[in-house]
Amino acid sequence: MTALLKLADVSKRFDGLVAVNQMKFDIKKGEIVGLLGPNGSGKTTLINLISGALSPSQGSICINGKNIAGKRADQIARAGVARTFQLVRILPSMTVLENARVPAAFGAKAHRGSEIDRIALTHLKKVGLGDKADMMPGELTYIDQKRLELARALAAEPEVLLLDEWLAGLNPSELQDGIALIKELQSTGLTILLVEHIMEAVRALCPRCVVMNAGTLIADGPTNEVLANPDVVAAYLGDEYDA
Amino acid sequence: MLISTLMFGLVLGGTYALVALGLSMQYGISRIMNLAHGEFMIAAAFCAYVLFDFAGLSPLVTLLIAPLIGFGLSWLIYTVMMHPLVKRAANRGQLEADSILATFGLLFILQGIMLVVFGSDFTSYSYLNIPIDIFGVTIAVSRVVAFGLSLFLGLVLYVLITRSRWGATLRAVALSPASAPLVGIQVDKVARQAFAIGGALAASGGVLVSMFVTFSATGGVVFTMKALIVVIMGGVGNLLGALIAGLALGVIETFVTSYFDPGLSLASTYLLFIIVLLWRPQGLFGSVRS
Amino acid sequence: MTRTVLFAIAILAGLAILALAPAFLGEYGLGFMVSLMSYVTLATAWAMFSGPTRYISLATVAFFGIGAYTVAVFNETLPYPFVLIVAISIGALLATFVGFATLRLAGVYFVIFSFGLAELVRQLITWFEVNITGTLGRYIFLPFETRHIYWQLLALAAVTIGIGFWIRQTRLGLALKVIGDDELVAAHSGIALARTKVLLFVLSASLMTLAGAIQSPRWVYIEPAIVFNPTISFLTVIMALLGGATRLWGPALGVIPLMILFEWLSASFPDHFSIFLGAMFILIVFLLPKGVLSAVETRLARLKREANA
Amino acid sequence: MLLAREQESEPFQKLGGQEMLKFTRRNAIAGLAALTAATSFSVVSSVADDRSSIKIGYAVSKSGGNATGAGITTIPNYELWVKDVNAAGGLELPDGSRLPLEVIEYDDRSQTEEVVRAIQRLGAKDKVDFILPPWGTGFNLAVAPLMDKFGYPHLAVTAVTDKAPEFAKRWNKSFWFLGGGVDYAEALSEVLSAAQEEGQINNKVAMISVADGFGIDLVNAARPALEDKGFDLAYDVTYPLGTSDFAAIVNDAKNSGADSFIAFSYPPGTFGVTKQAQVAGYNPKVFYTGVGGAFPVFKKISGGQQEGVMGIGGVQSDSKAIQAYFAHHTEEIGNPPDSWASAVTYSSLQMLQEAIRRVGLDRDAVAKELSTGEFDTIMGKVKLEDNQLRTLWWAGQWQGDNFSAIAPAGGTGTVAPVIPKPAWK
Repeated sequence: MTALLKLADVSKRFDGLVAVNQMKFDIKKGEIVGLLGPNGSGKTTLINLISGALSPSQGSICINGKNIAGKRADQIARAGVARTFQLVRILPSMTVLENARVPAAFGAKAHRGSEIDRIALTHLKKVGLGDKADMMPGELTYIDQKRLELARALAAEPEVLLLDEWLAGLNPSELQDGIALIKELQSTGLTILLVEHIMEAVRALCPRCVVMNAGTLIADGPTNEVLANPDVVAAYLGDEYDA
Repeated sequence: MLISTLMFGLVLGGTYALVALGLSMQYGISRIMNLAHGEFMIAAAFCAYVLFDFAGLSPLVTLLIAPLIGFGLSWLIYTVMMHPLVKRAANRGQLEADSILATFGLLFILQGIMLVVFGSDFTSYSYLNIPIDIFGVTIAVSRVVAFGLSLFLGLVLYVLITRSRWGATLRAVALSPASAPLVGIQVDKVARQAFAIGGALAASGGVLVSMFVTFSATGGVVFTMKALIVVIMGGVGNLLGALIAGLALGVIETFVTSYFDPGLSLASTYLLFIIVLLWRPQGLFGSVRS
Repeated sequence: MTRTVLFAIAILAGLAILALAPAFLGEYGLGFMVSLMSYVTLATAWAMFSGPTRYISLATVAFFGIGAYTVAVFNETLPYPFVLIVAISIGALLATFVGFATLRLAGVYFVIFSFGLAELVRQLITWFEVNITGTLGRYIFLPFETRHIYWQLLALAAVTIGIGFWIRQTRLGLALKVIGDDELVAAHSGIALARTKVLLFVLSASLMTLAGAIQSPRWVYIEPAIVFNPTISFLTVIMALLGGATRLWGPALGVIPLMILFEWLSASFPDHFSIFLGAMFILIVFLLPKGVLSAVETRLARLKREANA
Repeated sequence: MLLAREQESEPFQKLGGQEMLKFTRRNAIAGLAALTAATSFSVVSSVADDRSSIKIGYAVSKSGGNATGAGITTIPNYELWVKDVNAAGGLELPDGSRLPLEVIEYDDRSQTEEVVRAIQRLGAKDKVDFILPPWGTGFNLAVAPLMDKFGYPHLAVTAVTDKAPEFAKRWNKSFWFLGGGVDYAEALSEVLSAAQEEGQINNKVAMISVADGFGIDLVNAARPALEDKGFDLAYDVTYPLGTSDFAAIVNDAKNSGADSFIAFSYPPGTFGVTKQAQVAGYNPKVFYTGVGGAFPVFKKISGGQQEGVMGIGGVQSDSKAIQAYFAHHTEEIGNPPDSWASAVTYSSLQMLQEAIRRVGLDRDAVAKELSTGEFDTIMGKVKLEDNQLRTLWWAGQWQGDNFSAIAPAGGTGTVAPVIPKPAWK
């Protein structure tokens, strides 16, 4: 099976500072992969590179064999990459339904007319916001806002979903709901790259993990093996000591 | 020819720098884009004119008084008008929009008051309009004084801001108004100080400029425009940058006038400004915030 | 459905009444209506771009002036409709350039840029006229009475509001709303920021250019200092903001009270106009930051909630 | 629409000169007016019986960019005239009765659209008896069609345009008081040419001009006029409105080797150039400035060294009437008037006043009287030619405390120019 998402030699430098250094890994269709690493190791930068919020200084990022490196965010979104944000970003002046309509209208499929509403509502229902479609997002609870953001990413009907600490900040019972929700998404065949600090969630969701430290790939393999890797442990411990 | 053009340009540029210093303080540190900046200058210019013409007071004496009034008035304006806007603003963008509109209102009010008080006449007087020979180039003493003072004020402020403890708090506020309180800085107080100092600078600029420029109650916007161009070219909040950008602008204008066509001198200013904006929005010399 | 039909009928009836205005309004009233329609066009067109994107543009007069100036240059050599086409083309060309500038500039930088642009255009036209054509100051002798200009401006205002309405129904409108809320989300949702903004800016600027072109025969004599009067940009901004720049009818509703107020001020306090204008600005910023429409809606919503409780 | 324009323009191409003044393109209406003009006396006096005032309206720039110009030349004279008339018990009508003036004024905020609307308001809503013109060439042209439409005599004073003859025909109740660029330029070239023949100056001229309608009109007229007289334009540049620094320009003019320096400038430029010339020790034998040179404040700006500076305009400084006007203006307004358009403005109002005294409030009759009558004004006896004031002074020079007229040479009240100008101290 060929890789759906393929990163080769991807680097990002800011004024001489190397934030991402020659990252290289593949994700197959339907796979769910954890992207781990201590704070400041370049995970979010990598997500920004893949989604087009930043363009890489070098390297290639391919979706289905098509290089999207350096393309604009909207082009990449239409190529089938959707994302959530580390800090929740909802569209405050639009209703929950309208929030979800946006990617349905402008995403990969660019639906028209009533189809937009149908897609939006489908995904709202999927995340459990079916009955809150007419509310303003400001009125939602934190977890519901996170759900809305997820629904918005899903409504783009992406090939790859990038989740940037989507589970962070949830209480234990919400966390279980969240994990269940992602599991369900995976079961529909969606490919997911998941940045996460909560090891419980990583173990529960991701059979495979990629670990970064200081912008460099230090481990890539089955989750259990990776987490036992001495380099990974050192990186995390170092992080703990620093904190 | 070359040397005289350069000298004329530098002296003119000194005026531009002088005009811009106050705005650089106000926008760079207090984050208030004060569109009434030019009106402050005109008010100070009228002040100098009235004192000179009716009381025989030298503008150089007014130069000691006007900045104090400018400081006090700006302090008051910040407290009454700007502070509520700063407090209300959810983000920088909103504060910018609000402060632009509010100071725009201020512009019209000040202009209206000056129209009522001083009328609409072109005003001008002669003081220190005597020639001095520098490197074989004849220049008016008044302009040389303005040039020297803008250099002096610009450098003193630059040193204060980069070297002193007080300057460090100013920079902290300019860099990150949100996190400055974490290290015990009273952002509001610092911003008010910077705004008031900006007002004082505008007033001293107005007094100096009045010695050699013809002004009228409605002419403030010209100064504001020039100041904005210089501030943005020099880098917001970067006083040294403003100084250099001001001088550069003066030299460029004069060179266009002498070697190309005076008809394009102002156009060249705007063109340069637009190019700088598009090419390096952070200014030629970077802003304190970047 | 019936509501839509009723609404359409009401709009058409309103337009018809306005179109008949010359019959029952005197010369003075009609002159007032000309200004009113001109500013409704300008403010609505301004808000079309600046409302959703929150870019405060002071380039309004650059386009308005280009429209007027184009008519001044070509009114004797080209038939009127062609003059208008030429005007729109020049306005749209400049707007494309400004539109691309918005991709690099935001906030106060854009404000100053747009103001500087209007000045630059004025300086360049002046220089061109002085050095190339050797005529500064042009005449427009088109056989238009006030009512002809009024009808044209009424049509333009209607078209402008119509376009505003239409945009809101289309994907473009949705895209703009998203851009206004969060540009990053917009981009990651697949919205092409650059194309959307430039397209909209060009549209808005073309309407402004037309407004200037249509109104210019009223002034007979045109020179750059007259048609590139920055006050027009400022008034447009304040009118749109007063009504509410994010609403379709907001700008138009902002124009009416301000026009009446200005009319009263310039008659009752000819010496103190500036002071009142300044005070208006400050009052709007402090009391109606989101515009009249929004303030009224908030008030209504609160009353409703209180009634329900 | 194009067709309509042709039809409209046809009549006044066929008709010319005096004929034009009697018949307009609205022949029928004018004919009717002419008929009623004879009987207007009785009509007006009966109207006067049940009215308590005469309404005068005007819209001028009280704020915005034009406020400065309007505030020097136009507004003070309107106020002065209204004061004078009302102090005398009001405007005198043909029957000897007097009615006080009631003034309606608007601020046009320096916007053409506003001035157009203000005239519509004055004419259609306020229905004033007479409308005084706004300030500036552009604004006068903007209101001209409306004044014509409403039938008001239009005393376009502060409008300098070479097309005045054409406009006077186009709008037959419009009167043009300040000549055109050609008049000023040719008068100046006469002065210079005379001086050159006397051997007072060389044949080189340094000329600068402000880039707006006024400056360009003048400089375009001056170039051929000067070259005609054998002058060589050693330096000829145009600077933008808003230029504040003239160091480089004056330096270049100084290096041009010209004996004559001409600035077709506006007040900020006039003042700036003068100060810079003093600093640079630039002492051309002829130093001529545009608007502002004739302002009373010029004495102060030149540091009391105005002697010999030439400029646009000028007054008959030995005239008792002018002297009295200057004193009166200074007393009532607080500062003396400028020596160019101020006296013309006041004279135009005197003409209006006298015309009303002769024919009453009928506007057509007043317009006709203005066009054909002869009037005593502070500028002496004035009679319009083809609806234009031609007996103007085109150039003046500071001689002592007065800005005296020096052109047209040999004209009434002109003095001989002093060349070379004394050097700046």
